[in-house]
Parts: sequence; C-alpha cells; structure tokens
Amino acid sequence: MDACSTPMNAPAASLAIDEARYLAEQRRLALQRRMLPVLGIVGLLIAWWAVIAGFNIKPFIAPSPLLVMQTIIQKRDLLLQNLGVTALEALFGFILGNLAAILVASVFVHSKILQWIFLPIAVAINAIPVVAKAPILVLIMGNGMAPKITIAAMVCFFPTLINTVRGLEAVNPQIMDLMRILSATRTQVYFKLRLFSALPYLFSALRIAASMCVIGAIVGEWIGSTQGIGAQIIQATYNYDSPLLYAAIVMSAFLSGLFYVVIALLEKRIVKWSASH
Amino acid sequence: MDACSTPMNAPAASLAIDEARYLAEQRRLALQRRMLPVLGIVGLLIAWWAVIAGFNIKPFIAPSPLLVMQTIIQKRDLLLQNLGVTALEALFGFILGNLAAILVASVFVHSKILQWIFLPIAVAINAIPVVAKAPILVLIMGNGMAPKITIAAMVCFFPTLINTVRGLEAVNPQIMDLMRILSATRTQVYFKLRLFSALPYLFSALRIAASMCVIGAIVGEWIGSTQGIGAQIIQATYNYDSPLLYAAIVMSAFLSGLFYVVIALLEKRIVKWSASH
Amino acid sequence: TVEALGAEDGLINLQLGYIAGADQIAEVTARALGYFKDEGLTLAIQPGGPSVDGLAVVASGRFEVGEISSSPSIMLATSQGIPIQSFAAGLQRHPYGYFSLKKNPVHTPQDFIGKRVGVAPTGVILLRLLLAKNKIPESQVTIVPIGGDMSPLLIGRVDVVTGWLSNTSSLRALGDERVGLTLWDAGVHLYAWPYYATQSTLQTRPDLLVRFLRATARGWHVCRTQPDRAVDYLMKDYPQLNREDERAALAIKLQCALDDETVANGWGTMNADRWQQQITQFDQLGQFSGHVPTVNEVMTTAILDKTRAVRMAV
Amino acid sequence: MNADTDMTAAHSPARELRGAGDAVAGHAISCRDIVVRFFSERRSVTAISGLSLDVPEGEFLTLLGPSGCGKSTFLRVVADLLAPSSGSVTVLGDKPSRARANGDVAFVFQDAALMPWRTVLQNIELPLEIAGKSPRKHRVRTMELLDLVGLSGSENAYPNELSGGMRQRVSIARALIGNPRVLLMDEPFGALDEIVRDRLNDEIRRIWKETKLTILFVTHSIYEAAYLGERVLVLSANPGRVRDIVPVPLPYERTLEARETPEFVSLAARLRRTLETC
Amino acid sequence: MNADTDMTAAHSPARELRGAGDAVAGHAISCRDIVVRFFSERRSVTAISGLSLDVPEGEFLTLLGPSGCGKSTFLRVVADLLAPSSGSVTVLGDKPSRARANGDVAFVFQDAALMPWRTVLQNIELPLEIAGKSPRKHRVRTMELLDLVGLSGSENAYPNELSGGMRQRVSIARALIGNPRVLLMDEPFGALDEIVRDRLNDEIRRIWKETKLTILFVTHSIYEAAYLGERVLVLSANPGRVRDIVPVPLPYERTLEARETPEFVSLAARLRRTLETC
Ligand SMILES: Nc1ncnc2c1ncn2[C@@H]1O[C@H](COP(=O)(O)OP(=O)(O)OP(=O)(O)O)[C@@H](O)[C@H]1O
Ligand SMILES: Nc1ncnc2c1ncn2[C@@H]1O[C@H](COP(=O)(O)OP(=O)(O)OP(=O)(O)O)[C@@H](O)[C@H]1O
Ligand SMILES: Cc1ncc(C[n+]2csc(CCO)c2C)c(N)n1
Ligand SMILES: [Mg+2]
Ligand SMILES: [Mg+2]
Repeated sequence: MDACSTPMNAPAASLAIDEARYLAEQRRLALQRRMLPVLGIVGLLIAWWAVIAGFNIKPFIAPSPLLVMQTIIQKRDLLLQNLGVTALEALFGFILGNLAAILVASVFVHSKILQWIFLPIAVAINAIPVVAKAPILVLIMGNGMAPKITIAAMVCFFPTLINTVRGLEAVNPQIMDLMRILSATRTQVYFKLRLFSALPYLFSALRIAASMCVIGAIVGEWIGSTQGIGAQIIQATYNYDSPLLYAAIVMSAFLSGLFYVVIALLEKRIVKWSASH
Repeated sequence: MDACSTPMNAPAASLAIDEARYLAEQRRLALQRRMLPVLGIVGLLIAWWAVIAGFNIKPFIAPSPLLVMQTIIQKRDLLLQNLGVTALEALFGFILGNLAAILVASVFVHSKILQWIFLPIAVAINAIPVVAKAPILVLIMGNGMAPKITIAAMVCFFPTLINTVRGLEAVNPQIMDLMRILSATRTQVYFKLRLFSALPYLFSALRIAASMCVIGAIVGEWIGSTQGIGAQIIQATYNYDSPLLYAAIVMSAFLSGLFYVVIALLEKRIVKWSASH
Repeated sequence: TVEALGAEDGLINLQLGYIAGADQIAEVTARALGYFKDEGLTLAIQPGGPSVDGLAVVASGRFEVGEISSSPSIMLATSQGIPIQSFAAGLQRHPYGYFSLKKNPVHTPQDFIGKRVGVAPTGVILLRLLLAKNKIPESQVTIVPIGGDMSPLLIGRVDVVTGWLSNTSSLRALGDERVGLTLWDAGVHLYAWPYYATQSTLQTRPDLLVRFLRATARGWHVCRTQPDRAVDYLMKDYPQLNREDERAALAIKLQCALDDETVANGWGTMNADRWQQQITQFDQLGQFSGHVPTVNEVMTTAILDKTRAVRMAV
Repeated sequence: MNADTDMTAAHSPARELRGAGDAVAGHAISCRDIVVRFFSERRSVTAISGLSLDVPEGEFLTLLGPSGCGKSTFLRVVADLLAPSSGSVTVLGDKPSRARANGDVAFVFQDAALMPWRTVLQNIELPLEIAGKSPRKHRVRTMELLDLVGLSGSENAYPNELSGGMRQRVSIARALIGNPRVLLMDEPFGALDEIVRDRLNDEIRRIWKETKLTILFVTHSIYEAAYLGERVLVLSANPGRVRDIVPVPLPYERTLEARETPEFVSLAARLRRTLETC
Repeated sequence: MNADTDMTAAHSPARELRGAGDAVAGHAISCRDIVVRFFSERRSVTAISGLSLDVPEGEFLTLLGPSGCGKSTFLRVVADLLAPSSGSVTVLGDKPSRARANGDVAFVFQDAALMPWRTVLQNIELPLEIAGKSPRKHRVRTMELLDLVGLSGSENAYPNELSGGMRQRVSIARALIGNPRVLLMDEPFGALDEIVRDRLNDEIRRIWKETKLTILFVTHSIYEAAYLGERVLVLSANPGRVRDIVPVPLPYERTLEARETPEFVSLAARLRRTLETC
C-alpha cells in the first residue's frame, strides 16, 4: 500500500521521462494481463497431466492432456468444423438471448407493474429444464439450427435479465433529478442515463452469458444433431471415446474463453471514462 | 411524472394525517407487490390452458394445466417427497456454490495476479457441460447426494463469481481513500467497505443462482438417482407420462420461485439504508 | 398444422430416438445405393439425443417414421394413449446386455445374486424384468443408479454395468476382461430398433411406409452380402466413426437382425405373441401408468405383409 | 459578442407569448403553506413546515439558513422533484410540473451531478440534446459558457479528471445553456475560490439583468446573499419556515465596492443576527 | 468537560515517545520539488510542478488557490494517497506511508465520503473500529463531537436522509475522533452556513491550540484562510506551484473581532491581490 516512490532528488524530472515511465508501466501491465491467463491455462494442463500420471488414471476414465492434444491435432478438421457450427449457434443465441433480456429489462424498468407480473413468469420458465422444453422446440422448429439457437438464447436470457434490471435502476439519483428537470422523455432517460449506468451490470451479465451460451448451444445439440461439439460429445460418450470426448470439451472451453475475451475487450473499449483513478 | 399533488389548502395538515397517508400508500404498494406476481402466474396458467385448448394440442405433447393440477393433487405425496430431496440438494448446492464463489471473488479482488491466472481456469471449467463432469464426480463422490450438490454448486458458482468480483471492486474511490488514510487492513476494507459495496451485485447474483441451483440439482439427478424431481422427470419421460412430467416441472418451477422470493426478501431485510429516496 | 410441415412430396423423415450413426447402417447404405430414390423417396435422418427420443415428434405428425431403441418405449407410449404403432422391428434380438469382468463374472442370470448392478434410471425396469423372468428376488441384487457410462465397473464401484453389444467402440474400454450376458440370453425377449408411425400415417399413407421398408430391407441385404461396402457408406456419412469397430459391430448387428424368425418371415418381421409376452411382463411389474395396451394398439403387420418379398430376400 | 450567440438573446416567439400570459399571474413562484415531510420505516422528519412565499417574476432571491433547514428541499419542491405533503405551489402561474415541462426551470445542484461517461463538453450540451436541439449549431454558445466558467481547454476531460471546483463549474455552464426563466441554484459557488466566485457573482447578476430571469440562489455566504439578491430570504430550522425576508437596499447596478457601503455592512450584520437566532 | 472525555486529552505514552523522536526532525511536513502528473490515454496533466514546502510541527497552515490549482492533489500526496511523479515528501520526519500507518493523519474530503449503509453515529465511529478501539467505550467522546458539529439527535439517520451540510459535518466529526497529529482538511466548511462555520472555525482553532496538531486547511474563503492560519500558502495554477507564503500577523488568541483589525483587512487585501494574479 506504499504509494510513495523512493525519494528522488533529480532537480527537473521532465514530462517526457514521466510519460515514458507511465507508458512502460502500462505496457508491463498489459503484458502481465496477457501472460498470466496463459500461465493459468498451462498450469491447469500440467495439473491435469500430473493427476493422470500421479494416480495412474486409465485413459478411458480421463485421458492425459497429451493424448487429448494428439487427438485434437489428428482430428482437427472434424473438430474445427463442428466447432464452427456450435460457435455459430452460440453466437446467435448469445445475441438473441441478451437482446431479448435487455429488451425485457428495459420494459420492466419502465413499468414496475409489468415487472411484478412478468418477472415471476421468467423465473418459472427459467426453472424448466431443457429436456422438458426440447420436444416442443423440435416440434415447432424442427432439427435445424433454430432450436439450438433458441436454447442457447434461453440460457443467456435470465442472468442478463436480472442484472440488467438492476443495472438500469442503478442510476445516480442526482442525475435522475437533473434529467427530470430537463423534462427528458423516458426514451432520453433510458438512452442517455440508464443504459450507461447499467453498463457495469450489463457487462458482468454478458461475461456470464459468454460462458453460458456455449453450454446452451451444446445442450441444444443434444435434442438431435449430427453436427457441432454437442453432437460430438454425445457420440464420444456413446462410444466411450474419452480422448475424443475431452478433445470436444477442450474445444468448447476454448470457445467459451474466446467469447469471454471478446466481451472483456469490448468492455474495455466502451467503458473508457473510468480508465484513470 | 407529475410529482405535485393537487393543491390542497387545508390550513394545518397534521403530521398524523400525513403519516397515515404514507402508511396507507406503503400498504397499497406492499399489497400490489404481493398480488401482481400471483396475477402473472395465474395469467401464465390461463395462457397455457388457452394454447392447449385453442390449438387442440394433444396431451402427449403438452397436457392442460388442469390435468397437471389433478396429477399434482393425486400424486402429491410422491411429488412432495421428491421435491424435498431436490430442494435439499439445491439448497446445499446454492450455499456451497455461492460461498465458494464469494470466497474466490474475495481472493481475486485482493490479488489481481491470482485473478488473471485463475479466472481463465474458472471460465474454462464453467464451459464443460455437466455430462462431461458427471462421470468424474461420480467417480470421486459415489452416488449419494454429494455429486448432485456439487453440480448444483457448480451451476451457481460462475455467475456469482463474476458478479461478486465486480461488486467487490465497485467501491466508492473516495471511501477507499478514507480507508487507506485510516490504514485499514485488507480485512477491514473487505468487511467494512467492499462487502457492502458488493451487495447489489451479490444479490443480483444470488437471484440468478436461486433459479439456477434447482436446475443444477435436477441435472445432477440425471447422472444417476432414484429420488428427486430430476429422477421423476426421467421416469416420466421414459414412460411418456406427460402429466407427471409437467407436474414435476411445475414442482421445480415452484421451488425455483420459492428460492427467488426468499432471496428477494433477504435483500429487503439487509439493504435497508437505501429504502427512502 | 404440424402435419403440413412434414408433408413435402417424396421426402421421408426418419426420426431417431438417439444420435444418428452406426445404427442406421442399413438406411445409409440403401440411401447411398439409391434404393430410396428407386421408391421415389428422399430419406432424411433426423437425430434425437439424450434430451429427445423423438416419439412425440412423430406422434404429432412432424415427421413420418420413427425408430426407437427398444420395444418397451412403444408399449409405454401406447399405454399413455399416444397414437403410434410399430410396423417393423430392426433387430429381432435385443443387443442390450450386462457386462462384468472375469474376476467377478455374471455369465447367467443366477450370477446376479449378491452383485451390485449399475444401471441408468430407465434401465432399472429391464433389470427387474430379467430378475422376474428368472425368479430372482430383487432384494438379492443391489441396484446402483449410474449415468450411461462404464467407469463405475472399472473402478470397482459396481460389479455389473449395462451396455449395447452392438456398440463395439464402447465395449473396448472393458478389454479382454469383459463378460457379457444379453437380455435375450437371460430370457427377456424384447425387440430392438422398432420402426413406428402414427396410426393416421399407417391408415392414410401406408404406401409411404411400404416403400420406406422396402428400401431399408434392400439396405440390409447389402449389409449382409457386402458388409465392407456397407461400412464404406457408413463411414462416408459419419466419418467420425471407427471403421474396424463398425465392421465388427455390423457382424453383431446382423446376428441380431437375422435369426430363425427372419429365415421364415423375412427381415423386420414381428410376432404378435412376442409383443403380447412383453406387454404381460411389463404389466406384471405394474409399469403401465396409463391403460394396459393391447397387441393391436402396439403393433401392426400391415406393412410387413406388403413387403414380404423384399424382406425375405435380405 | 454578436446577438446570435449571446447567451441572453435567445428569446423565441413562443417564449414571448408565454411571458405575456404569465404577466397576469405576476409571480414567478408562489407557495402557500408548504409542508414537506420525509418518512421512513424508522422515523419521520418535517423538513419544511408552513412555508408561504411569493417571488415576483424577474426577482433575484437569495436564500440563507442554517444547514439542514430545508433550503435544498424547498428548491426541489419548486423544481417539481418533490411533492409537498401539503400546501400549494405555482411556478410561472402554473403547476411546477408544467413549468418544468416547458423547459423554463434549471437547477444547479449542491453537488455537480455530472455524467461520468460524458466529457465536459458533452455534459454541458446535455440540455440541448434533451431539448432536441443540435449541439453542433450551438457550439459557439457552449464555448462562450466554457469560457465564462473558466474551463476552456478542459472540454474533452472526463469528470473524474477534474477538481471539485471544476466539476461544479461544469454544472453551472450546463444550467445556463438552456436559457431558463427560473434558475434554481443550490450553493453553486461553494466549491469555488473567491476570485472565480466574485467574477461569477458579477456574471450571474449580469445575466439576470439582461434576461430578466427569476433566480433562487441558496448560499451560505451572508455577503454573497446580500450582494446578489434583491431580497434575502432567511429560513429557520427544525422545521424549516420563513424567518425573515429582507430587502437589499443596494442599487441595481452593483460592483464589489458596494460591499464597503454602510448599507451593505448593516444589512450583513442584520442577516448575521437573524441567522444566529434561527 | 472532564479530562477523560476531553477530545484533546488523549495523549498516550506511545504518542509522547514518538513526539519526542520527531522533534528532532522538526517539520511535520517537508516537500522538495514535488511534481504530480496525471496520465491517461488521451492526455497528460501536470497538476503540481516543483512544489517545495516545510511545515513545522504544530503549524496551522491554510491553503488558498484558484480552482484546479492542485490543492486537493497536494493534500493527497501528503496523505499518501498519491505518489508524486518526482520529488520527496516526509510527514512527521518519515515517509508519508509511515505517518499514515501510525494513525497520525486524518483527512476531511471535499465531499463527505460517508458510507451510505452506516448511520451518522456508525460513520463517525468508523476510525475507532478500524483502530481496533471499542466504539462503546468512546461513546461519550463521540456524542461530544456530534454536539460540536450540531448533529445531536440525528445520530441514527442514514446519510441519504441528511442535507449536504449535515453530511459534511459528519465527516468533520469522523476526522476528529482519531486524535490525529496531522489534520488535512479539504474545504471542510464549504457547505456550511456562516454561523456554524464561524463556530467551527473557533472550535478548530481551539482544538489546534490545545492539541498542538498540524493542520493543512484548504479553503476558498480569503477571510477563513487569514483568520485560521498562522501562515497562508497561496498556490498558483497551471501547473500548481507555490505562489506565496504569507505569515498571518494576528495574535495567537483570536476572536471574530480580529477580522475588523487593519492588519487583517490589509492581509486579506494582499491575499486577494495575490490570488487575482495566480
Ligand atoms: N430523503 C430524506 N429522508 C429523510 N430526511 C431528509 C431527506 N432529505 C432531507 N431530509 C431532512 O430534511 C431536512 C432539510 O434538508 P435539506 O437538504 O433541505 O437542508 P438544507 O437547508 O439544504 O441544508 P444544507 O445547507 O446543509 O444543504 C434535513 O433535516 C434532512 O435531514
Ligand atoms: N485523476 C485525475 N486525472 C487527470 N487529471 C486530474 C486528476 N485529478 C486531478 N486532475 C487535474 O489536476 C489538477 C488539480 O486538481 P485538484 O483536484 O488538485 O485541484 P484543486 O486545487 O483541489 O481544485 P478545487 O479547488 O476546484 O477543488 C486539475 O487540473 C485536474 O484537472
Ligand atoms: C433400454 C435402453 N433404451 C435406451 C437407452 C439409451 N441409449 C443409450 S445408447 C443408445 C443407442 C442405442 O442404439 C440409446 C438409445 C438405453 N441405455 N437403454
Ligand atoms: Mg442543501
Ligand atoms: Mg479540490
């Protein structure tokens, strides 16, 4: 917690030097922020490998990361193709689910009555497991991408709804007073105040959703699909092909991570006013 | 948006009258807050019934709410017993998962380095579908309640983690400065400042988790269980007993709703300083 | 209406109860060789999955034909008043069975006594059928609910697990130590891979089903006579499969698909008495939560009768 | 300064029309027996009790009173941010909500209430955006205001990069940009140094004289209250009520030297005595 | 007031000891060539440039300067909230972090910075809790402070139920409860009415005289700066640097009448002139 650097009696430390020091520090931090996650993932792989090797776990129970890597490299075409399908489903689900959640949250924040009526419905519907919704979805949408996207969207919806409702309400009451004095319309209050106030909550929700939508797409594929990581997981499970199963899981984890990183970068781009301090 | 009540020239409106008016208004609001959700749920049931009746949907695709209610009443003993099992798993999973998430978030907020290393791991692990984790859990924990609780906990973990990390960091920088001048220890900053600042985010996360943990417990039961709503859902599905399936789903939705309400009430009790305004 | 969605001319959707793959080798072969086209059909295989067994989808009229893993599903569905009927059986002998290790084997039903048997929740009833059939009290066996995988056997948590003999890939995990006892050998005679359709399809468009069955039967013929070629077609459609495993699996599937019954009545044949037996067994265990179905509700030989020639040629 | 960009010159025909209508009513703000109470589960506070007041149009009224006496609360009632528990208020001859909706009321809050995600410039332009006017067209005007509050050069800074006084000055510029007819200022200059404060005091009087707007100005400085206002309203606390309304005997045109006149000194002394017994 | 509860009497032996050690150093605060710069992606600001200053222990130094000249920034450097880009600072003969860690420094912020989830009483007691002292044992002291800032009766209110001035008074009481040796006050009385302000001015001088603490007091009021301080530090802006340090020729014992003396008037005039050219 020691904020004071060691005393330094250089008579005139120039702006340029300080600026260079600041930039160097920023670069160091940026590098750290990029390298440490890699360290974490590598550490996870090593831990995984150590458990497999140390406890002498047989490959059909859990394969070693090396074997999984081999499998990934061997079947990369197949895996990447499936990954693409799942990624597309997850992406569309992400967009749809979050848009819907933000929309509904926006309605809720404008009408407490609608919120009190419809939030319990959202809670109830969110509590229905996918298996129960699946037959109806297949019936309505068939076996294409649509039901998978829908399931991914449903999985994203609820967390974003809850967080966004709260975020849209987390306005500074003083600024709300200002908007009122300016006779801002609800739309203006929404777009100029609420949306910005909601950003921290919204991005928190989007990070959650980024991770969830991939799961949603995979679970969605379990209602009937020949393509996608989810189908591959089922296939591998059915065949007790643990290396392939784990390869598919690694792929889905990778996809989740990718989504997460994109959202984090997006947030950094959008929320730039709180950069300092 | 008209805040000014109609002019009222009563010479001396007494405090007692104003207070009575305030209390009456509070009561009216409280009543509304209690009745509107009931209206919502009743509306949902009516809509369900209307769709079934209107489109002439056959019971094996979706039974009417009346039939489901009948089933619930008929099989209430069985359903309640199973509900109890699932509720217990969900509750323990909720407590465990959220505690773990809060704990990890607390570590993260104290060490950015640990956060950058371990958050990616959390993202990766969260991306693994339950089916893939289940065999390993069963391997380690056997067939009792433990793996179900673990799965419910895992489902709660991630959203709470993300929200709590953000909440713990959402401190007023001025008050943070104050704590620093007081040379507050990290523990004190944590318990006297961060935890309170995190409450809105935390309760948002707990609402999400309240809904999710029930799903987690149900999915957990699918990896092997004879008891619980999840087992009942599997059984009903296998037997094409859609009234029973829907009865089980209604039970799980009810449980989710109950959890949600408890959390909402808890929040109202704890966060009382922002009551006015 | 939902029916309208699936009514495209010449298109026939086969809804599976599970993922698409090796079990559809005959259909895939037939499609590859143009047998469906010969019948004026275009076959679309619609996979199911762990979350959807497809029966409701077919029953609602969305897709025309369904295939499900085991005959009990048909009986349970009709018991609930779902208007479907089985019109052919893919396999005569159910390849589902119980697997144990040589050091603690289950060779015969009697060996189950004192064992811990790991079964998925939906498999419990099949084990109970087996025990009832062999007059073994259920109390003598410990049923351990597990998910669908074999690791509990490998780590010694249970002594017996369940699985499909036809799924060679999955059995590899057990290696040489494997001891198998099929439901069939234990005296429980279920059909596997029964085909079904709604009663309305059976009545209004029987000829669609006839053509479907004819093409499929010709696929089976190729499977029997040129198994390597069939596996080639399978691998082409499902490249993620393992060729050697599927070649071995096909041999087992053929054994299950073609037996004395089919010598007499052709591939796919069904026997009303055997259906009745299954219904009775299920009823005795109190499995019908709806009404107890009659044989005529559950199955029909109408389509079989019209395709006898082709089926006899398999 | 040419007429087009002069911040005092933007009288639209519509405003002229409304102005004529209000002249009949005569009072910019008129309150009768206002009572404001705050309730919570634990306690109830009477912030204002039986306040009656008429503020003619075009008056510069300053408000003095002990901390917590209800000055901010009163301004909030006038601005239609708070409904009084009882009593009636009219602003520009109409309900406060109407005056507000007409865009006639502006408010400088006790704290700056800036949007942290907007730069200084964007914060000042907010009222224009809300009113549906193009900020680009009024850029010259905005720049003049920035200059007035001494923030030229900081227009692209975000609020968290500003000092406390700079933030407050942004909020003053924001209040002035909309050409209000009633300006409510809650200790606007509290965080400013005396030099800037003196300059802004003169500027605000100049603006007031040129535009004939009505100003309610809360301050803690007796000198400021006396120097700025045509009348000084002194509120007493617990609960807030009118203690005294003191006309300021200073000439219409004032300079800082006015503070040295005996009238000013005795007025300040009187206000001080009144305040001491509040 | 008995000795036990007197807020000025709590000199622990440890403090005596430390006091003796520091006496050698002599300066409560000593700065050499401080430069403070703020960087962001878009711009860099030099808030303070080459500020050098010695504040003897026990001095009451007031700071004047135009808005944005770096007064708050300087206080933040002294309080170890901000590291200067270059230059050295010692507080009580040691690194600022050490002085802070010893609990010797207290800060009244420009805005109150209260915890919204704590009542008035709990907010004031926060420093006690942090220091591991029992708030219950010091309740008498807390009540005295509450009384000092005129908030008796509001101890159970939450901050959002208070007026702006009341909030600021809570934060003053909070700063005083810890018996600091260096008190940094950033416009503490800016939101207070003049009566309370005058009373607190006298109180703060009394406390200063009794406890011999060192006070750095930022104010925008020239009168306040002259009345309170032993010396007045005037900062100039862009970038902040020492413009002038003016000793106050008033007697040690001061009353409000001191403001009428010619020395005071001429000092105020000099400060005003200095400020005008900052
Ligand atoms: N939301 C609220 N809930 C409860 N009490 C409140 C609320 N807002 C204000 N009060 C009370 O109303 C009284 C008047 O408050 P107000 O803010 O109007 O004072 P003020 O005259 O502006 O004081 P200051 O000069 O300190 O800003 C105070 O006693 C305050 O405690
Ligand atoms: N976090 C920051 N990022 C960038 N610039 C900053 C930051 N904090 C302060 N500044 C700049 O530093 C300068 C000094 O600010 P400071 O808050 O110290 O002024 P001040 O003298 O306290 O002014 P006031 O009397 O208005 O409170 C200002 O120009 C301000 O814009
Ligand atoms: C009796 C019985 N029916 C269905 C399944 C589920 N299942 C697991 S693998 C597979 C594919 C069969 O070709 C199916 C349907 C089961 N385990 N046992
Ligand atoms: Mg106020
Ligand atoms: Mg400042």
